[in-house]
Amino acid sequence: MNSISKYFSDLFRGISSLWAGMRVTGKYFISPGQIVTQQYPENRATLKMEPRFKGEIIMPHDENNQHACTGCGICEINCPNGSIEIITDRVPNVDGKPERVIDKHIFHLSMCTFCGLCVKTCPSDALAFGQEFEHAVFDRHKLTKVLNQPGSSLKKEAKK
Amino acid sequence: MSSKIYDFSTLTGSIDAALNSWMSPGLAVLSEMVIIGLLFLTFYALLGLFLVYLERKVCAVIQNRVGPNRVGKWGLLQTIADLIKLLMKELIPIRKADHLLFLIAPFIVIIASFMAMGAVPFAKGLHVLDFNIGVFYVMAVSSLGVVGILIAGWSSNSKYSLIGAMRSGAQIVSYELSVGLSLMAIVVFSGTMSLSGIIESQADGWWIFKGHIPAFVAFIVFLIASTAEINRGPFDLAEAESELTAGFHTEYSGIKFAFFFLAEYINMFIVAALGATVFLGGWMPFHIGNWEGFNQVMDYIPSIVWFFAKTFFIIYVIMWFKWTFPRLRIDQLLTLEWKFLLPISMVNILLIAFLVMMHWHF
Amino acid sequence: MSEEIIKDVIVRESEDYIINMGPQHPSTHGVLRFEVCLKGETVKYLIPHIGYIHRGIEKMCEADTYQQIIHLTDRMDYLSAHINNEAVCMVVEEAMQVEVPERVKYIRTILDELNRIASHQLWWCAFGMDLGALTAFFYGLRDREHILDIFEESFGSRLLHSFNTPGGLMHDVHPNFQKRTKEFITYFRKKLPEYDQLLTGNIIFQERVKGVGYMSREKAIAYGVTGPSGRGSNLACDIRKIAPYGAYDKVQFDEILMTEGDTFARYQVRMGEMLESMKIIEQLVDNIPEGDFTAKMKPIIKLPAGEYFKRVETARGELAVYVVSDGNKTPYRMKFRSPNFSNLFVMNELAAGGKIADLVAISGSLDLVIPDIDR
Amino acid sequence: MLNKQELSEIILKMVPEATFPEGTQLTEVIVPAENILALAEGLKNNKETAFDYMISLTAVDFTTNMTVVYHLDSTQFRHMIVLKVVLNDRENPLVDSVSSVWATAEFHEREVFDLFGIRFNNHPNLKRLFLEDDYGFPLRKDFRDEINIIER
Repeated sequence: MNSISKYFSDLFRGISSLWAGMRVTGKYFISPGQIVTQQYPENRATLKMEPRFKGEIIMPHDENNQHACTGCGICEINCPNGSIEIITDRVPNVDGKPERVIDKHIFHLSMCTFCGLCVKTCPSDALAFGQEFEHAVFDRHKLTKVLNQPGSSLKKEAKK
Repeated sequence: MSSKIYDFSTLTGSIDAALNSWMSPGLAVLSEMVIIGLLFLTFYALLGLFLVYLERKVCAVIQNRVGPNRVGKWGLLQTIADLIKLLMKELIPIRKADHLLFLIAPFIVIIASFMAMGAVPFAKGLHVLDFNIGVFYVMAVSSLGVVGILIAGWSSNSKYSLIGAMRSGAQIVSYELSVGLSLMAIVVFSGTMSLSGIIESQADGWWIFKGHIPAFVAFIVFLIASTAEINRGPFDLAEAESELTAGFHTEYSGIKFAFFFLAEYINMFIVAALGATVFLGGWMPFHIGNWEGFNQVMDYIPSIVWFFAKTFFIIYVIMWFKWTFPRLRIDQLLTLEWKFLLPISMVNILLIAFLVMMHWHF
Repeated sequence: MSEEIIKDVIVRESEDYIINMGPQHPSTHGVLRFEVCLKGETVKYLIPHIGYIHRGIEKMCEADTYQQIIHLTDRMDYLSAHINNEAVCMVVEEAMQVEVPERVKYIRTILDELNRIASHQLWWCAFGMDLGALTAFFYGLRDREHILDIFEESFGSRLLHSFNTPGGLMHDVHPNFQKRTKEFITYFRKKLPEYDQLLTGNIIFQERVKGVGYMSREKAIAYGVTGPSGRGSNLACDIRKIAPYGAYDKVQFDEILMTEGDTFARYQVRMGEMLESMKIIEQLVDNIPEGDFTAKMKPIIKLPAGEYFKRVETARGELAVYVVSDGNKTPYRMKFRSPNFSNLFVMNELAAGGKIADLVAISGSLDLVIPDIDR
Repeated sequence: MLNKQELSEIILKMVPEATFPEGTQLTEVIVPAENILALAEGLKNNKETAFDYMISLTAVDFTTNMTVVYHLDSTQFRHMIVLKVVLNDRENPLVDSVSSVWATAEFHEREVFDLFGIRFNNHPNLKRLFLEDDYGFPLRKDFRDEINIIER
C-alpha cells in the first residue's frame, strides 16, 4: 500500500514540477514585451557604446590636425603582442636642430588584445580607445592602421 | 446535423461528377488521384515551411528573442530561403556507407508521413480516404517511419547515427503501445474506428469533455506518447545534439537532410491532427448538448477553421514541451513508458469499458 | 634524453565500441576530446585528450613583464578572467611587499563576485543545454548580460577585462558602478526563482542528475578537485575561507557544502554560491572606502629573487600561481595551477559505468573551461 | 596546523638527508630524488601531517639542474609544504612517480614530462599530454622554436 501511495505521490509531484516549468515559459510566451535581444543593424543610430569601451586604439587629433605623440616608443615597448610599430623621422626644427617626430604610428588591430597598457603608459596621453567596434574586413591587411593622420604634426604644448 | 453550410462534400462531389461526365470512369479516378497528389504535395511543402517558421517564432518568443526577422516581412520568407539553401547544397557521399539504403531512408520516412496524411479529415467532407479503420490505418502507417530512421542510422556507417537509430527504434516501438491504447479509449467510447464516425459521434460534445476523467487522462497520455513517437521535445534522444551531435541524421546533408527535417514537422502535424480529431472533435464545432442557439452560432465558424485551430493548439503544446523540458535519458524514457504510461492507459481503458458498459457517458 | 615512444597502456578489446566526443562536439564546451568506450549505451571508460588549444602561456610569461602577463591570464579561464588577474597581481604585490589601498581590495572583491555570478550563470545555461533544456540557455545569458553591461561601463570590455594591474586597478570604476550593481542584485534576486522552477525542481532534470556521477570526498581530495565540484563532495576547499584575500575577511558568507557528491549536489552548490556572492556584494558595495585606485608602483616591476606562491578561488576552484623570479623584470618561471586541469581528470572515475547521457551531465557539472586546462 | 620547526622534525625523521632552505615564503624541503616516494607516502599517511591534497606538481629548469616542485596541502590541518627534488642530470632527468600517493599527480607528471622531458619511474601512463611526440620540451630554457619565436 505504501508503495502504491508513493507511486501516485511521485506521479503528481512530477507533473506539478513539470507544470511549474511550463508556467515560466508560458508566461514569457504570452508577454512578448519581454524580448531582450537588440536589433543590431537597425538600432545603429541609437546604439551608443560606453565611453570607456575598448573598440580600437586611436590617436586623437585636434582641429589643427595635431596630435600629442612624441614618438617616444613607450607604447611599443609595453605592448605584449607587438601590435604597435612606430616609425620615427628626424626633421630639423625651427632652431635647426634635428628633432624626433613620428612618421607613422602603425597599429595592428589583428594582433591587439585590448589590454590597455599602451593607453595607460603613454606619457603624453596621445593614445585613447575608440568606440568603433565594426572591424570586420575582407582583407586582413586593412586591419593594419596608421594612427596619425596624413600631414599631422605634434601639438605645441606637448613638445616640452 | 445543422452544419451544412461549410460542407466540402458538395464541392468534391461536383468535381467528381464533372470529371466523370468528361471521361471514362477509370480515367476520372486516375485524374482525381493526380489532382489530389499534386494538392497534397503543395500542401505538404507549404505546411512544412509554415511549421518550421512557427516553431522558430514560438521558441523565440519563449526565449525572449525575436526570431527570424530578416528575410521578408517578420522573416516570413526565412524558411523558403532555407529551403533554397538546402536544395542547392551538395549531397555529401559517405564512403563505406550502404549507398542504396542511405539513399532510400529519407524517402521511407517521408512516404510514411505522406501516407498517414491521406486519412486526416481536414473539414466536413474534405478527406482523401474515409476508412472504416481510419485510426488503425494512421497508427500503422505513421509507425513505418521508424524503419526509415533505423535504416538511416545503420546505413550511414557512423557511430553517432547508429546509437541514435537504436534509441529511436526502442523509443518508437515502446511508445506505439501507449498511443494505441489512448486512441483505443475513444474508439471504445464512440464504437467506431472510422475517423469520420468518431467525429460524427462528437456532434453533441467533444470526447475530452464527454468522456469524464478517463478521456482526459487518455488525452494526456496521447500527448506525451505521441511527442515521444515523433522524436520531439524532451524525447528527442534519437538526435540528442549534446550527446550524439545529430543522431541518426548526422551524415545527411542537403535535401536528404531536409526530408528528415520536413518529415519530423509533418509527423507533428499528423499527430496533432489525429489528437484533435479523436479527442477534440476534429472539424466539429464546439457544441454543448442541446443548447441549440449556442450550437448554431458555433456552426457559423467554418469547419476547416475549427480543425486547424485545434490542430495548431496541440502543435503549440508539443512545442511548449520541447522548449521547456530537459531531455530524458534512454532508460528513464523506457521507464516512463513501461512503468507509468502503459499501466495508466491499461487501467484507463478498463475504466472506460466499464463506463461504456454502464452507459454512464453522454 | 630518451626518445622511445611510450605505449598506450590501455589495451582495447575488439568488441569495444569507441566513439570520439569532441574536439568539435556540442557538449564539450570547447576543444576537448573524450575517447569514450561504450558497451551499448554504457560507458566502459573514457580517456580525455587535451592540448587542442595549448598556447604555451607559461612559456610566454617568461618573456613578458609582470604587467604584460595580466592579459595572458585573462585567456586561461576566460569566465573568471578578473579572478585570474587578481591572482597574478597579488603574487606580485606580496613579493614587492606593496600594501594595496582598501578601496582596491573592496572593488576587486566585488568584481570577483560579479565575475563568479556571471560564470555560474553561463555554467547554468550550458548545463541546461547539455541536458537538452534549450530555453535555459537563453534565460541565463539574458541575466548575464546585465553583469557584462556593468563590466563594459567600468572597464570597456565585457569578457576579458585586464582591469587589475600589479598594485591596484587600471583606472577607477565608473561612477555608476555602485548603482548599477545594486540594480543588478535586485533584478537577479527576482529572476533566480525562475531558474529553480525551470530546471532545479523539474522532475526530468532531477532524475537526470540525482545519483549520477558520484564522487566521494576521498576521491575529490585525491584528484585535487576543488571549487564547487569539490564542495559538492563535502570538501571544504574554499580559499576565500582558508586564506582570505582581498576583502573576504570583512564579509560574512557561508561556504556551501553538500554531502551527496553527485551531479545534483554540484549543481546545488553553484546555485547556492550565486546567492552567497550576491550577499557578499551587498555587504561591500555600499561601503567602498574612498581613496586611491592604485598603490604607488615603479613603472618597471622587478621581483626580488625567490619563489612566490599564491592561491585564489576562481569560479571553478583553486587557482595557484607559482612564480620563480631571478630578479629580472620578467619571471624566470611562471606556473599556473589551474582548477580545471585537476577537475578534468576525475571524469573517467565519475562517468565509467554510466550512460552516455550521464557523461554529458557529469562533464557539464564539473564546469570545465578548456583553455584553462591547456593554458 | 604545524609550524616549520615541527614539520622539519617530522621530515628529518623520515628522510635524514633533507635540507631546509631559509627565507622562503612557505616551508620548503629539498630531498634527494631517491627518497621522494617514501617521503610522500610518509607525509600523506602520518596522522600529524596528513598531506592528502596535492595542489600542484611542476618543475623549474635552472639550466644547471632540473627541480621538481611539489606543493602539498592538508585538507585537515590546512598547512602547506613545498617539496623539491633537484635533478642534476639535465639530459636524462628521472624521478620516482608519486601518482600512487596522489591520483592527481599522474596528470601533473604527464604535464611535466610533456613540457620538461622529466621522466617518472613507475608512472602508469607516461605519455605526452598536450604536444606531439616529436615536439621537444618547450619549457626548458634551451628550447628554441624556429617558427614561432617568443623571445623579445
